[in-house]
Amino acid sequence: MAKIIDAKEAVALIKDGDCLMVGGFGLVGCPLTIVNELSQSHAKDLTIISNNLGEPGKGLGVLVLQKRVKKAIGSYFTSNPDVVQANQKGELEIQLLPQGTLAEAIRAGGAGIGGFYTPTGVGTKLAEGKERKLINGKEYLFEPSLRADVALIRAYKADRLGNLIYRKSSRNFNPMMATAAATVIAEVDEIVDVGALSAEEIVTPHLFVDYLTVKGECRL
Amino acid sequence: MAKIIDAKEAVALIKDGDCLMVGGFGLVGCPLTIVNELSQSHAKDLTIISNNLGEPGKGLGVLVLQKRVKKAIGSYFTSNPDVVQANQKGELEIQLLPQGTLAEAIRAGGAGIGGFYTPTGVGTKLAEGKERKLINGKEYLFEPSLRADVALIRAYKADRLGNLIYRKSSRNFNPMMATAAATVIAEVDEIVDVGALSAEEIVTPHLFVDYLTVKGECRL
Amino acid sequence: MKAKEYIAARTAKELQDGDVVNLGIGIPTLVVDYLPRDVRVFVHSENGILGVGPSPGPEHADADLVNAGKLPVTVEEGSSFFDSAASFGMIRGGHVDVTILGTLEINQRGQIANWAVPGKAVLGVGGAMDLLEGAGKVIVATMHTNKDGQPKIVKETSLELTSLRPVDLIVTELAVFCVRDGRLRLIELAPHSTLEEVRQKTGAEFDIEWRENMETKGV
Amino acid sequence: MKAKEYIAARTAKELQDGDVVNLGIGIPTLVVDYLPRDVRVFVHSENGILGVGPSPGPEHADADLVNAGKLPVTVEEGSSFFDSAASFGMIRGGHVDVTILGTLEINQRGQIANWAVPGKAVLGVGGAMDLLEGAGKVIVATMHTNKDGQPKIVKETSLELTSLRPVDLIVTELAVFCVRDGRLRLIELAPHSTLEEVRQKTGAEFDIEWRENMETKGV
Repeated sequence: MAKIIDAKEAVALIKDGDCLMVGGFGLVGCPLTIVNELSQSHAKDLTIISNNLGEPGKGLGVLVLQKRVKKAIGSYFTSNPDVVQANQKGELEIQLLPQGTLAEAIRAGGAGIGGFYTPTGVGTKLAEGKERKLINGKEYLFEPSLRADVALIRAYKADRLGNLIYRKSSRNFNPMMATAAATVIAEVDEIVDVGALSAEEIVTPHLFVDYLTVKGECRL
Repeated sequence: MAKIIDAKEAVALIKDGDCLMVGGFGLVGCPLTIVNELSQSHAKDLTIISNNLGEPGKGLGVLVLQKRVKKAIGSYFTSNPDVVQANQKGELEIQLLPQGTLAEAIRAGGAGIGGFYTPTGVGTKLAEGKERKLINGKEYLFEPSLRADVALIRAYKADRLGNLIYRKSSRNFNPMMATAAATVIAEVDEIVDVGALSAEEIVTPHLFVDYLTVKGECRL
Repeated sequence: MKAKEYIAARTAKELQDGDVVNLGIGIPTLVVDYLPRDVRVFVHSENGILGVGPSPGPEHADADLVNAGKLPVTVEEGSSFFDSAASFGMIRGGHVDVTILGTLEINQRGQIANWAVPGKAVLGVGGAMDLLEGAGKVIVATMHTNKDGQPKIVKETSLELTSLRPVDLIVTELAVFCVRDGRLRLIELAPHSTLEEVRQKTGAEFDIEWRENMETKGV
Repeated sequence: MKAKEYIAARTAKELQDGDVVNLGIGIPTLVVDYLPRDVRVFVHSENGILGVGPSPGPEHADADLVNAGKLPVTVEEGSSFFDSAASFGMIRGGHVDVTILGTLEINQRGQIANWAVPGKAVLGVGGAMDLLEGAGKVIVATMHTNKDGQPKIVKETSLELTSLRPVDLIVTELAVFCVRDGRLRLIELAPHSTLEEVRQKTGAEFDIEWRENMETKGV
C-alpha cells in the first residue's frame, strides 16, 4: 500500500549524496511539483539519472544553478546551456549515454539484470572504454544496469494501492524508473479508489511504488 | 497494416527447419487454432521456443508425437511425459532455461540486445558452460538473446492495423514473442476497427504484427 | 489440524500486512487461507498476475485466468496483469517480498533442491531459480520427511540445488528452523512435537536457538 | 519551391505505403506533408508514440503530447503510447522501417556526424545512435552545404561519427546520392541543378550512377 505524502515529505526522503532518478523527457512527464520543492530544500552532492536536466531555470535546471548536482547521467544535456557551462567549469560531471542505452540500463536495473550488450554506439566516441563483445558475429558494447536510491516519477492517476497509469507521451522514462530505485515516489494528478483502474490498463503495478504525492500548483 | 489470413495460410508461412516461438503458459495463451492446423501440416525439423510443449496429445504436444520437433527451448517440459520420452530416446533436443531467463532472452532478442547477465542459476547445474561475470561484486551468467523465424502468438483483440490487447493471464510470453521473430502471426478472438482500442491500452503496437488469424473451432 | 494445514497456518504467521508474496504449488498455496484478518497480502503469480484471489468454484473458472500451477484463480480489486518478462523482472529485481516454496531436499547450509526430480532427466525448472534468487525472503513450507519417511533436511542434497542462496526459514509439521550464517537453527517446536523426534527425522546438524516463546514453554 | 520544401518533397517519394517512419527534427519533420494520397505511413517518435499526426494549432496543444523535438503533436487513429525502453527496443530491434535524419556532416563512405556540435563539449546524443543502428533504412535529408556555404559531404568528417553504419540515401536540394559498398553514388540531380554545381559543393569523391529517369533527361 503506497503512502500518500506531500511534496515536502517527499523531498525529506532525499539525503545528501543520494542518486536520484527523475522521470521526464524535457519537462514532459517530469514530476515538477516535487522537483520544485527539491529546489527549496538543501540536499546536495546529488547524482541525477534523467534524460535531460530540465531547461534553463526550470525543473532540474534549478538544481544545476544551485550547484547541488555532482553528476548527471542522461542522453541530452545540450539544450540547457547552464548544464553545459557547469560541466565546462568542472562543477558537474556528465555521463552521456545514447537514449536507448539509458532507457535499457534503467529497465535492466529494475529487473535484476546486471548488464547487457547493445549494438548502439559501436565504434563511436561513446564506445571509448567500454567492453566489446562479438555475439553471432556482430559487435556489441557492454553496458551495466543503473539503480538509484530514490526515483521521482510522474504518472497520471494512481489508485490507493499505488497502481499507476500514465498519460500520452508523458509516460517516457517513468515506468522503468518506478522499478529501479530503493524508494519510489510518484507525483500524480489524482488518487482514485482501488478498483477504479482496470487490471489490464495498469502500467506500473503497485509493488513498485512506495509513496504518492498529488501534483500541486507549480511555478515554472 | 497486418494482413488477415486463416490458419491454413498461417501455417503455410512455416518452412521445414524453421525456428518458431509459440506463446502460452501451458495451454493458456497458446494460439491453439494455428497450432492445431500446424499439426495437420508437414513442416518438420522445427525448433520451438515455448515455455512448455503443450500437454500430452494437446497443443504442441501433438507435434512432439509426430516427431516434427528437432529442438525445444523452454523452462518446463516435465509436465508432458511425451516430451520427456522423446528426449530420452534422443529424438528431441531440449535446452532448459529458468523461466525468467527465457522470458528475458526473448525480450532482448526483440529489442536488439545481444545478450545480458542474469543472477538466476549461478552455481547450479543450469550454469554449466555459461560465461560468468562479476558486476559490482555480484556474480551473473551471460545469456544470449533469442530470435525466431516465425512467432505464433495469442491475443484477445486486434484492430485492423494489428494493434493487440491481451486477456488476463493469457498475456504471458505473447507480447515479447511479438517482438522477436521475422514473421509474427497473432491468433485473436476478434478483429475490431481502428480506433476501437485506445492508445493507452494497446499492449503490442501494430509495427510488430504481420498477420492476424481469427481463432476458430478447436478440437482439443 | 492435519500436518499440511498446520504448516500453512504456522507459515502464515510470518507474513506481514502489505507483503507481496509468491506462492509455490502444494502447501504454500494454502498459506493465505490462514492469514489473520488484519493482515492483507498481495499474491504475485509469475505467469503475470499481482493480486491473485481465492480459487473460483468450477463453474466460475476462467480459462484465461490461472496461477503458476495452472489452476483456475480469481483476482482481487487492485490486481494487474503483465507479461512474463515484466513478471520475472519483479522477481529478480527484488520487488517480491516473500516467496513460500515447497522442496524435495534441504541441505545443512539451508540450500534447497526443489526442481530436479529424482532419477529423471532434468527437463523442468520453471520459475524456481528466479524466485530463490530475487525474493526478499524465502520460506520453505514442507513436510519434515518425504513420502518414504526419509528426512528432507539432510547433510548434502542428492538432487541438484535450485540456488546457492540459502532459504531464510523452514516450516515443517514438527519444527521451525531459521538459517543464519550458513547454519540451520531450530527455533521452535510444533505442539506435540519433541526435540527427540526432530533430531530423529532430521538428517543434518542444527543448532538450537529457542525463540522466547519456546523458552517460556520450558522446552 | 524553397530548398527545404524541395528536399522534403523529394524524400517523401522514398516512403512506401505502410512504412513505420521515425523523423528527426528540422527538414525530416516536413516530409510527411508531401506524401501522395495513396501512401500512408506511421510516424514513430522515440519518446513513446506510434502514430504521430500533424501539429495542432497552439490552442489545441496538449502539454503531455509532444514529439522527440519536444514540439506539440497530435496522434492519428490506431496510435499507441509506450515507455522509452519499449520505444528504443522497437528502434534497435529493427521494427522501424525508415528513419529520416538531418546531419552536420557526411563522409565519403556515407557515414554521418549529426550529434556532436562543433567546438562544444559532447553533451547530447539523444536517440541518434540508436536510430542509425536499428532503422531498416536511413535517409539523410539535408541542405547540401552548411550555414557558411561549406560542403556537408566531405572526405572525412571533422566531427564525431554517429555510427559506423553508412546511411542508405542522401537527399539535398541539389542531388540524391545512394550509398553502396562504402561509396557515394550520385543517382539524381534536382531540377535546375547541374553536375558541375554538385561537384563544386561536394567535398568528397562520388561515382555517378544515373537512375533511369535521369538518363532519359540526357544529363
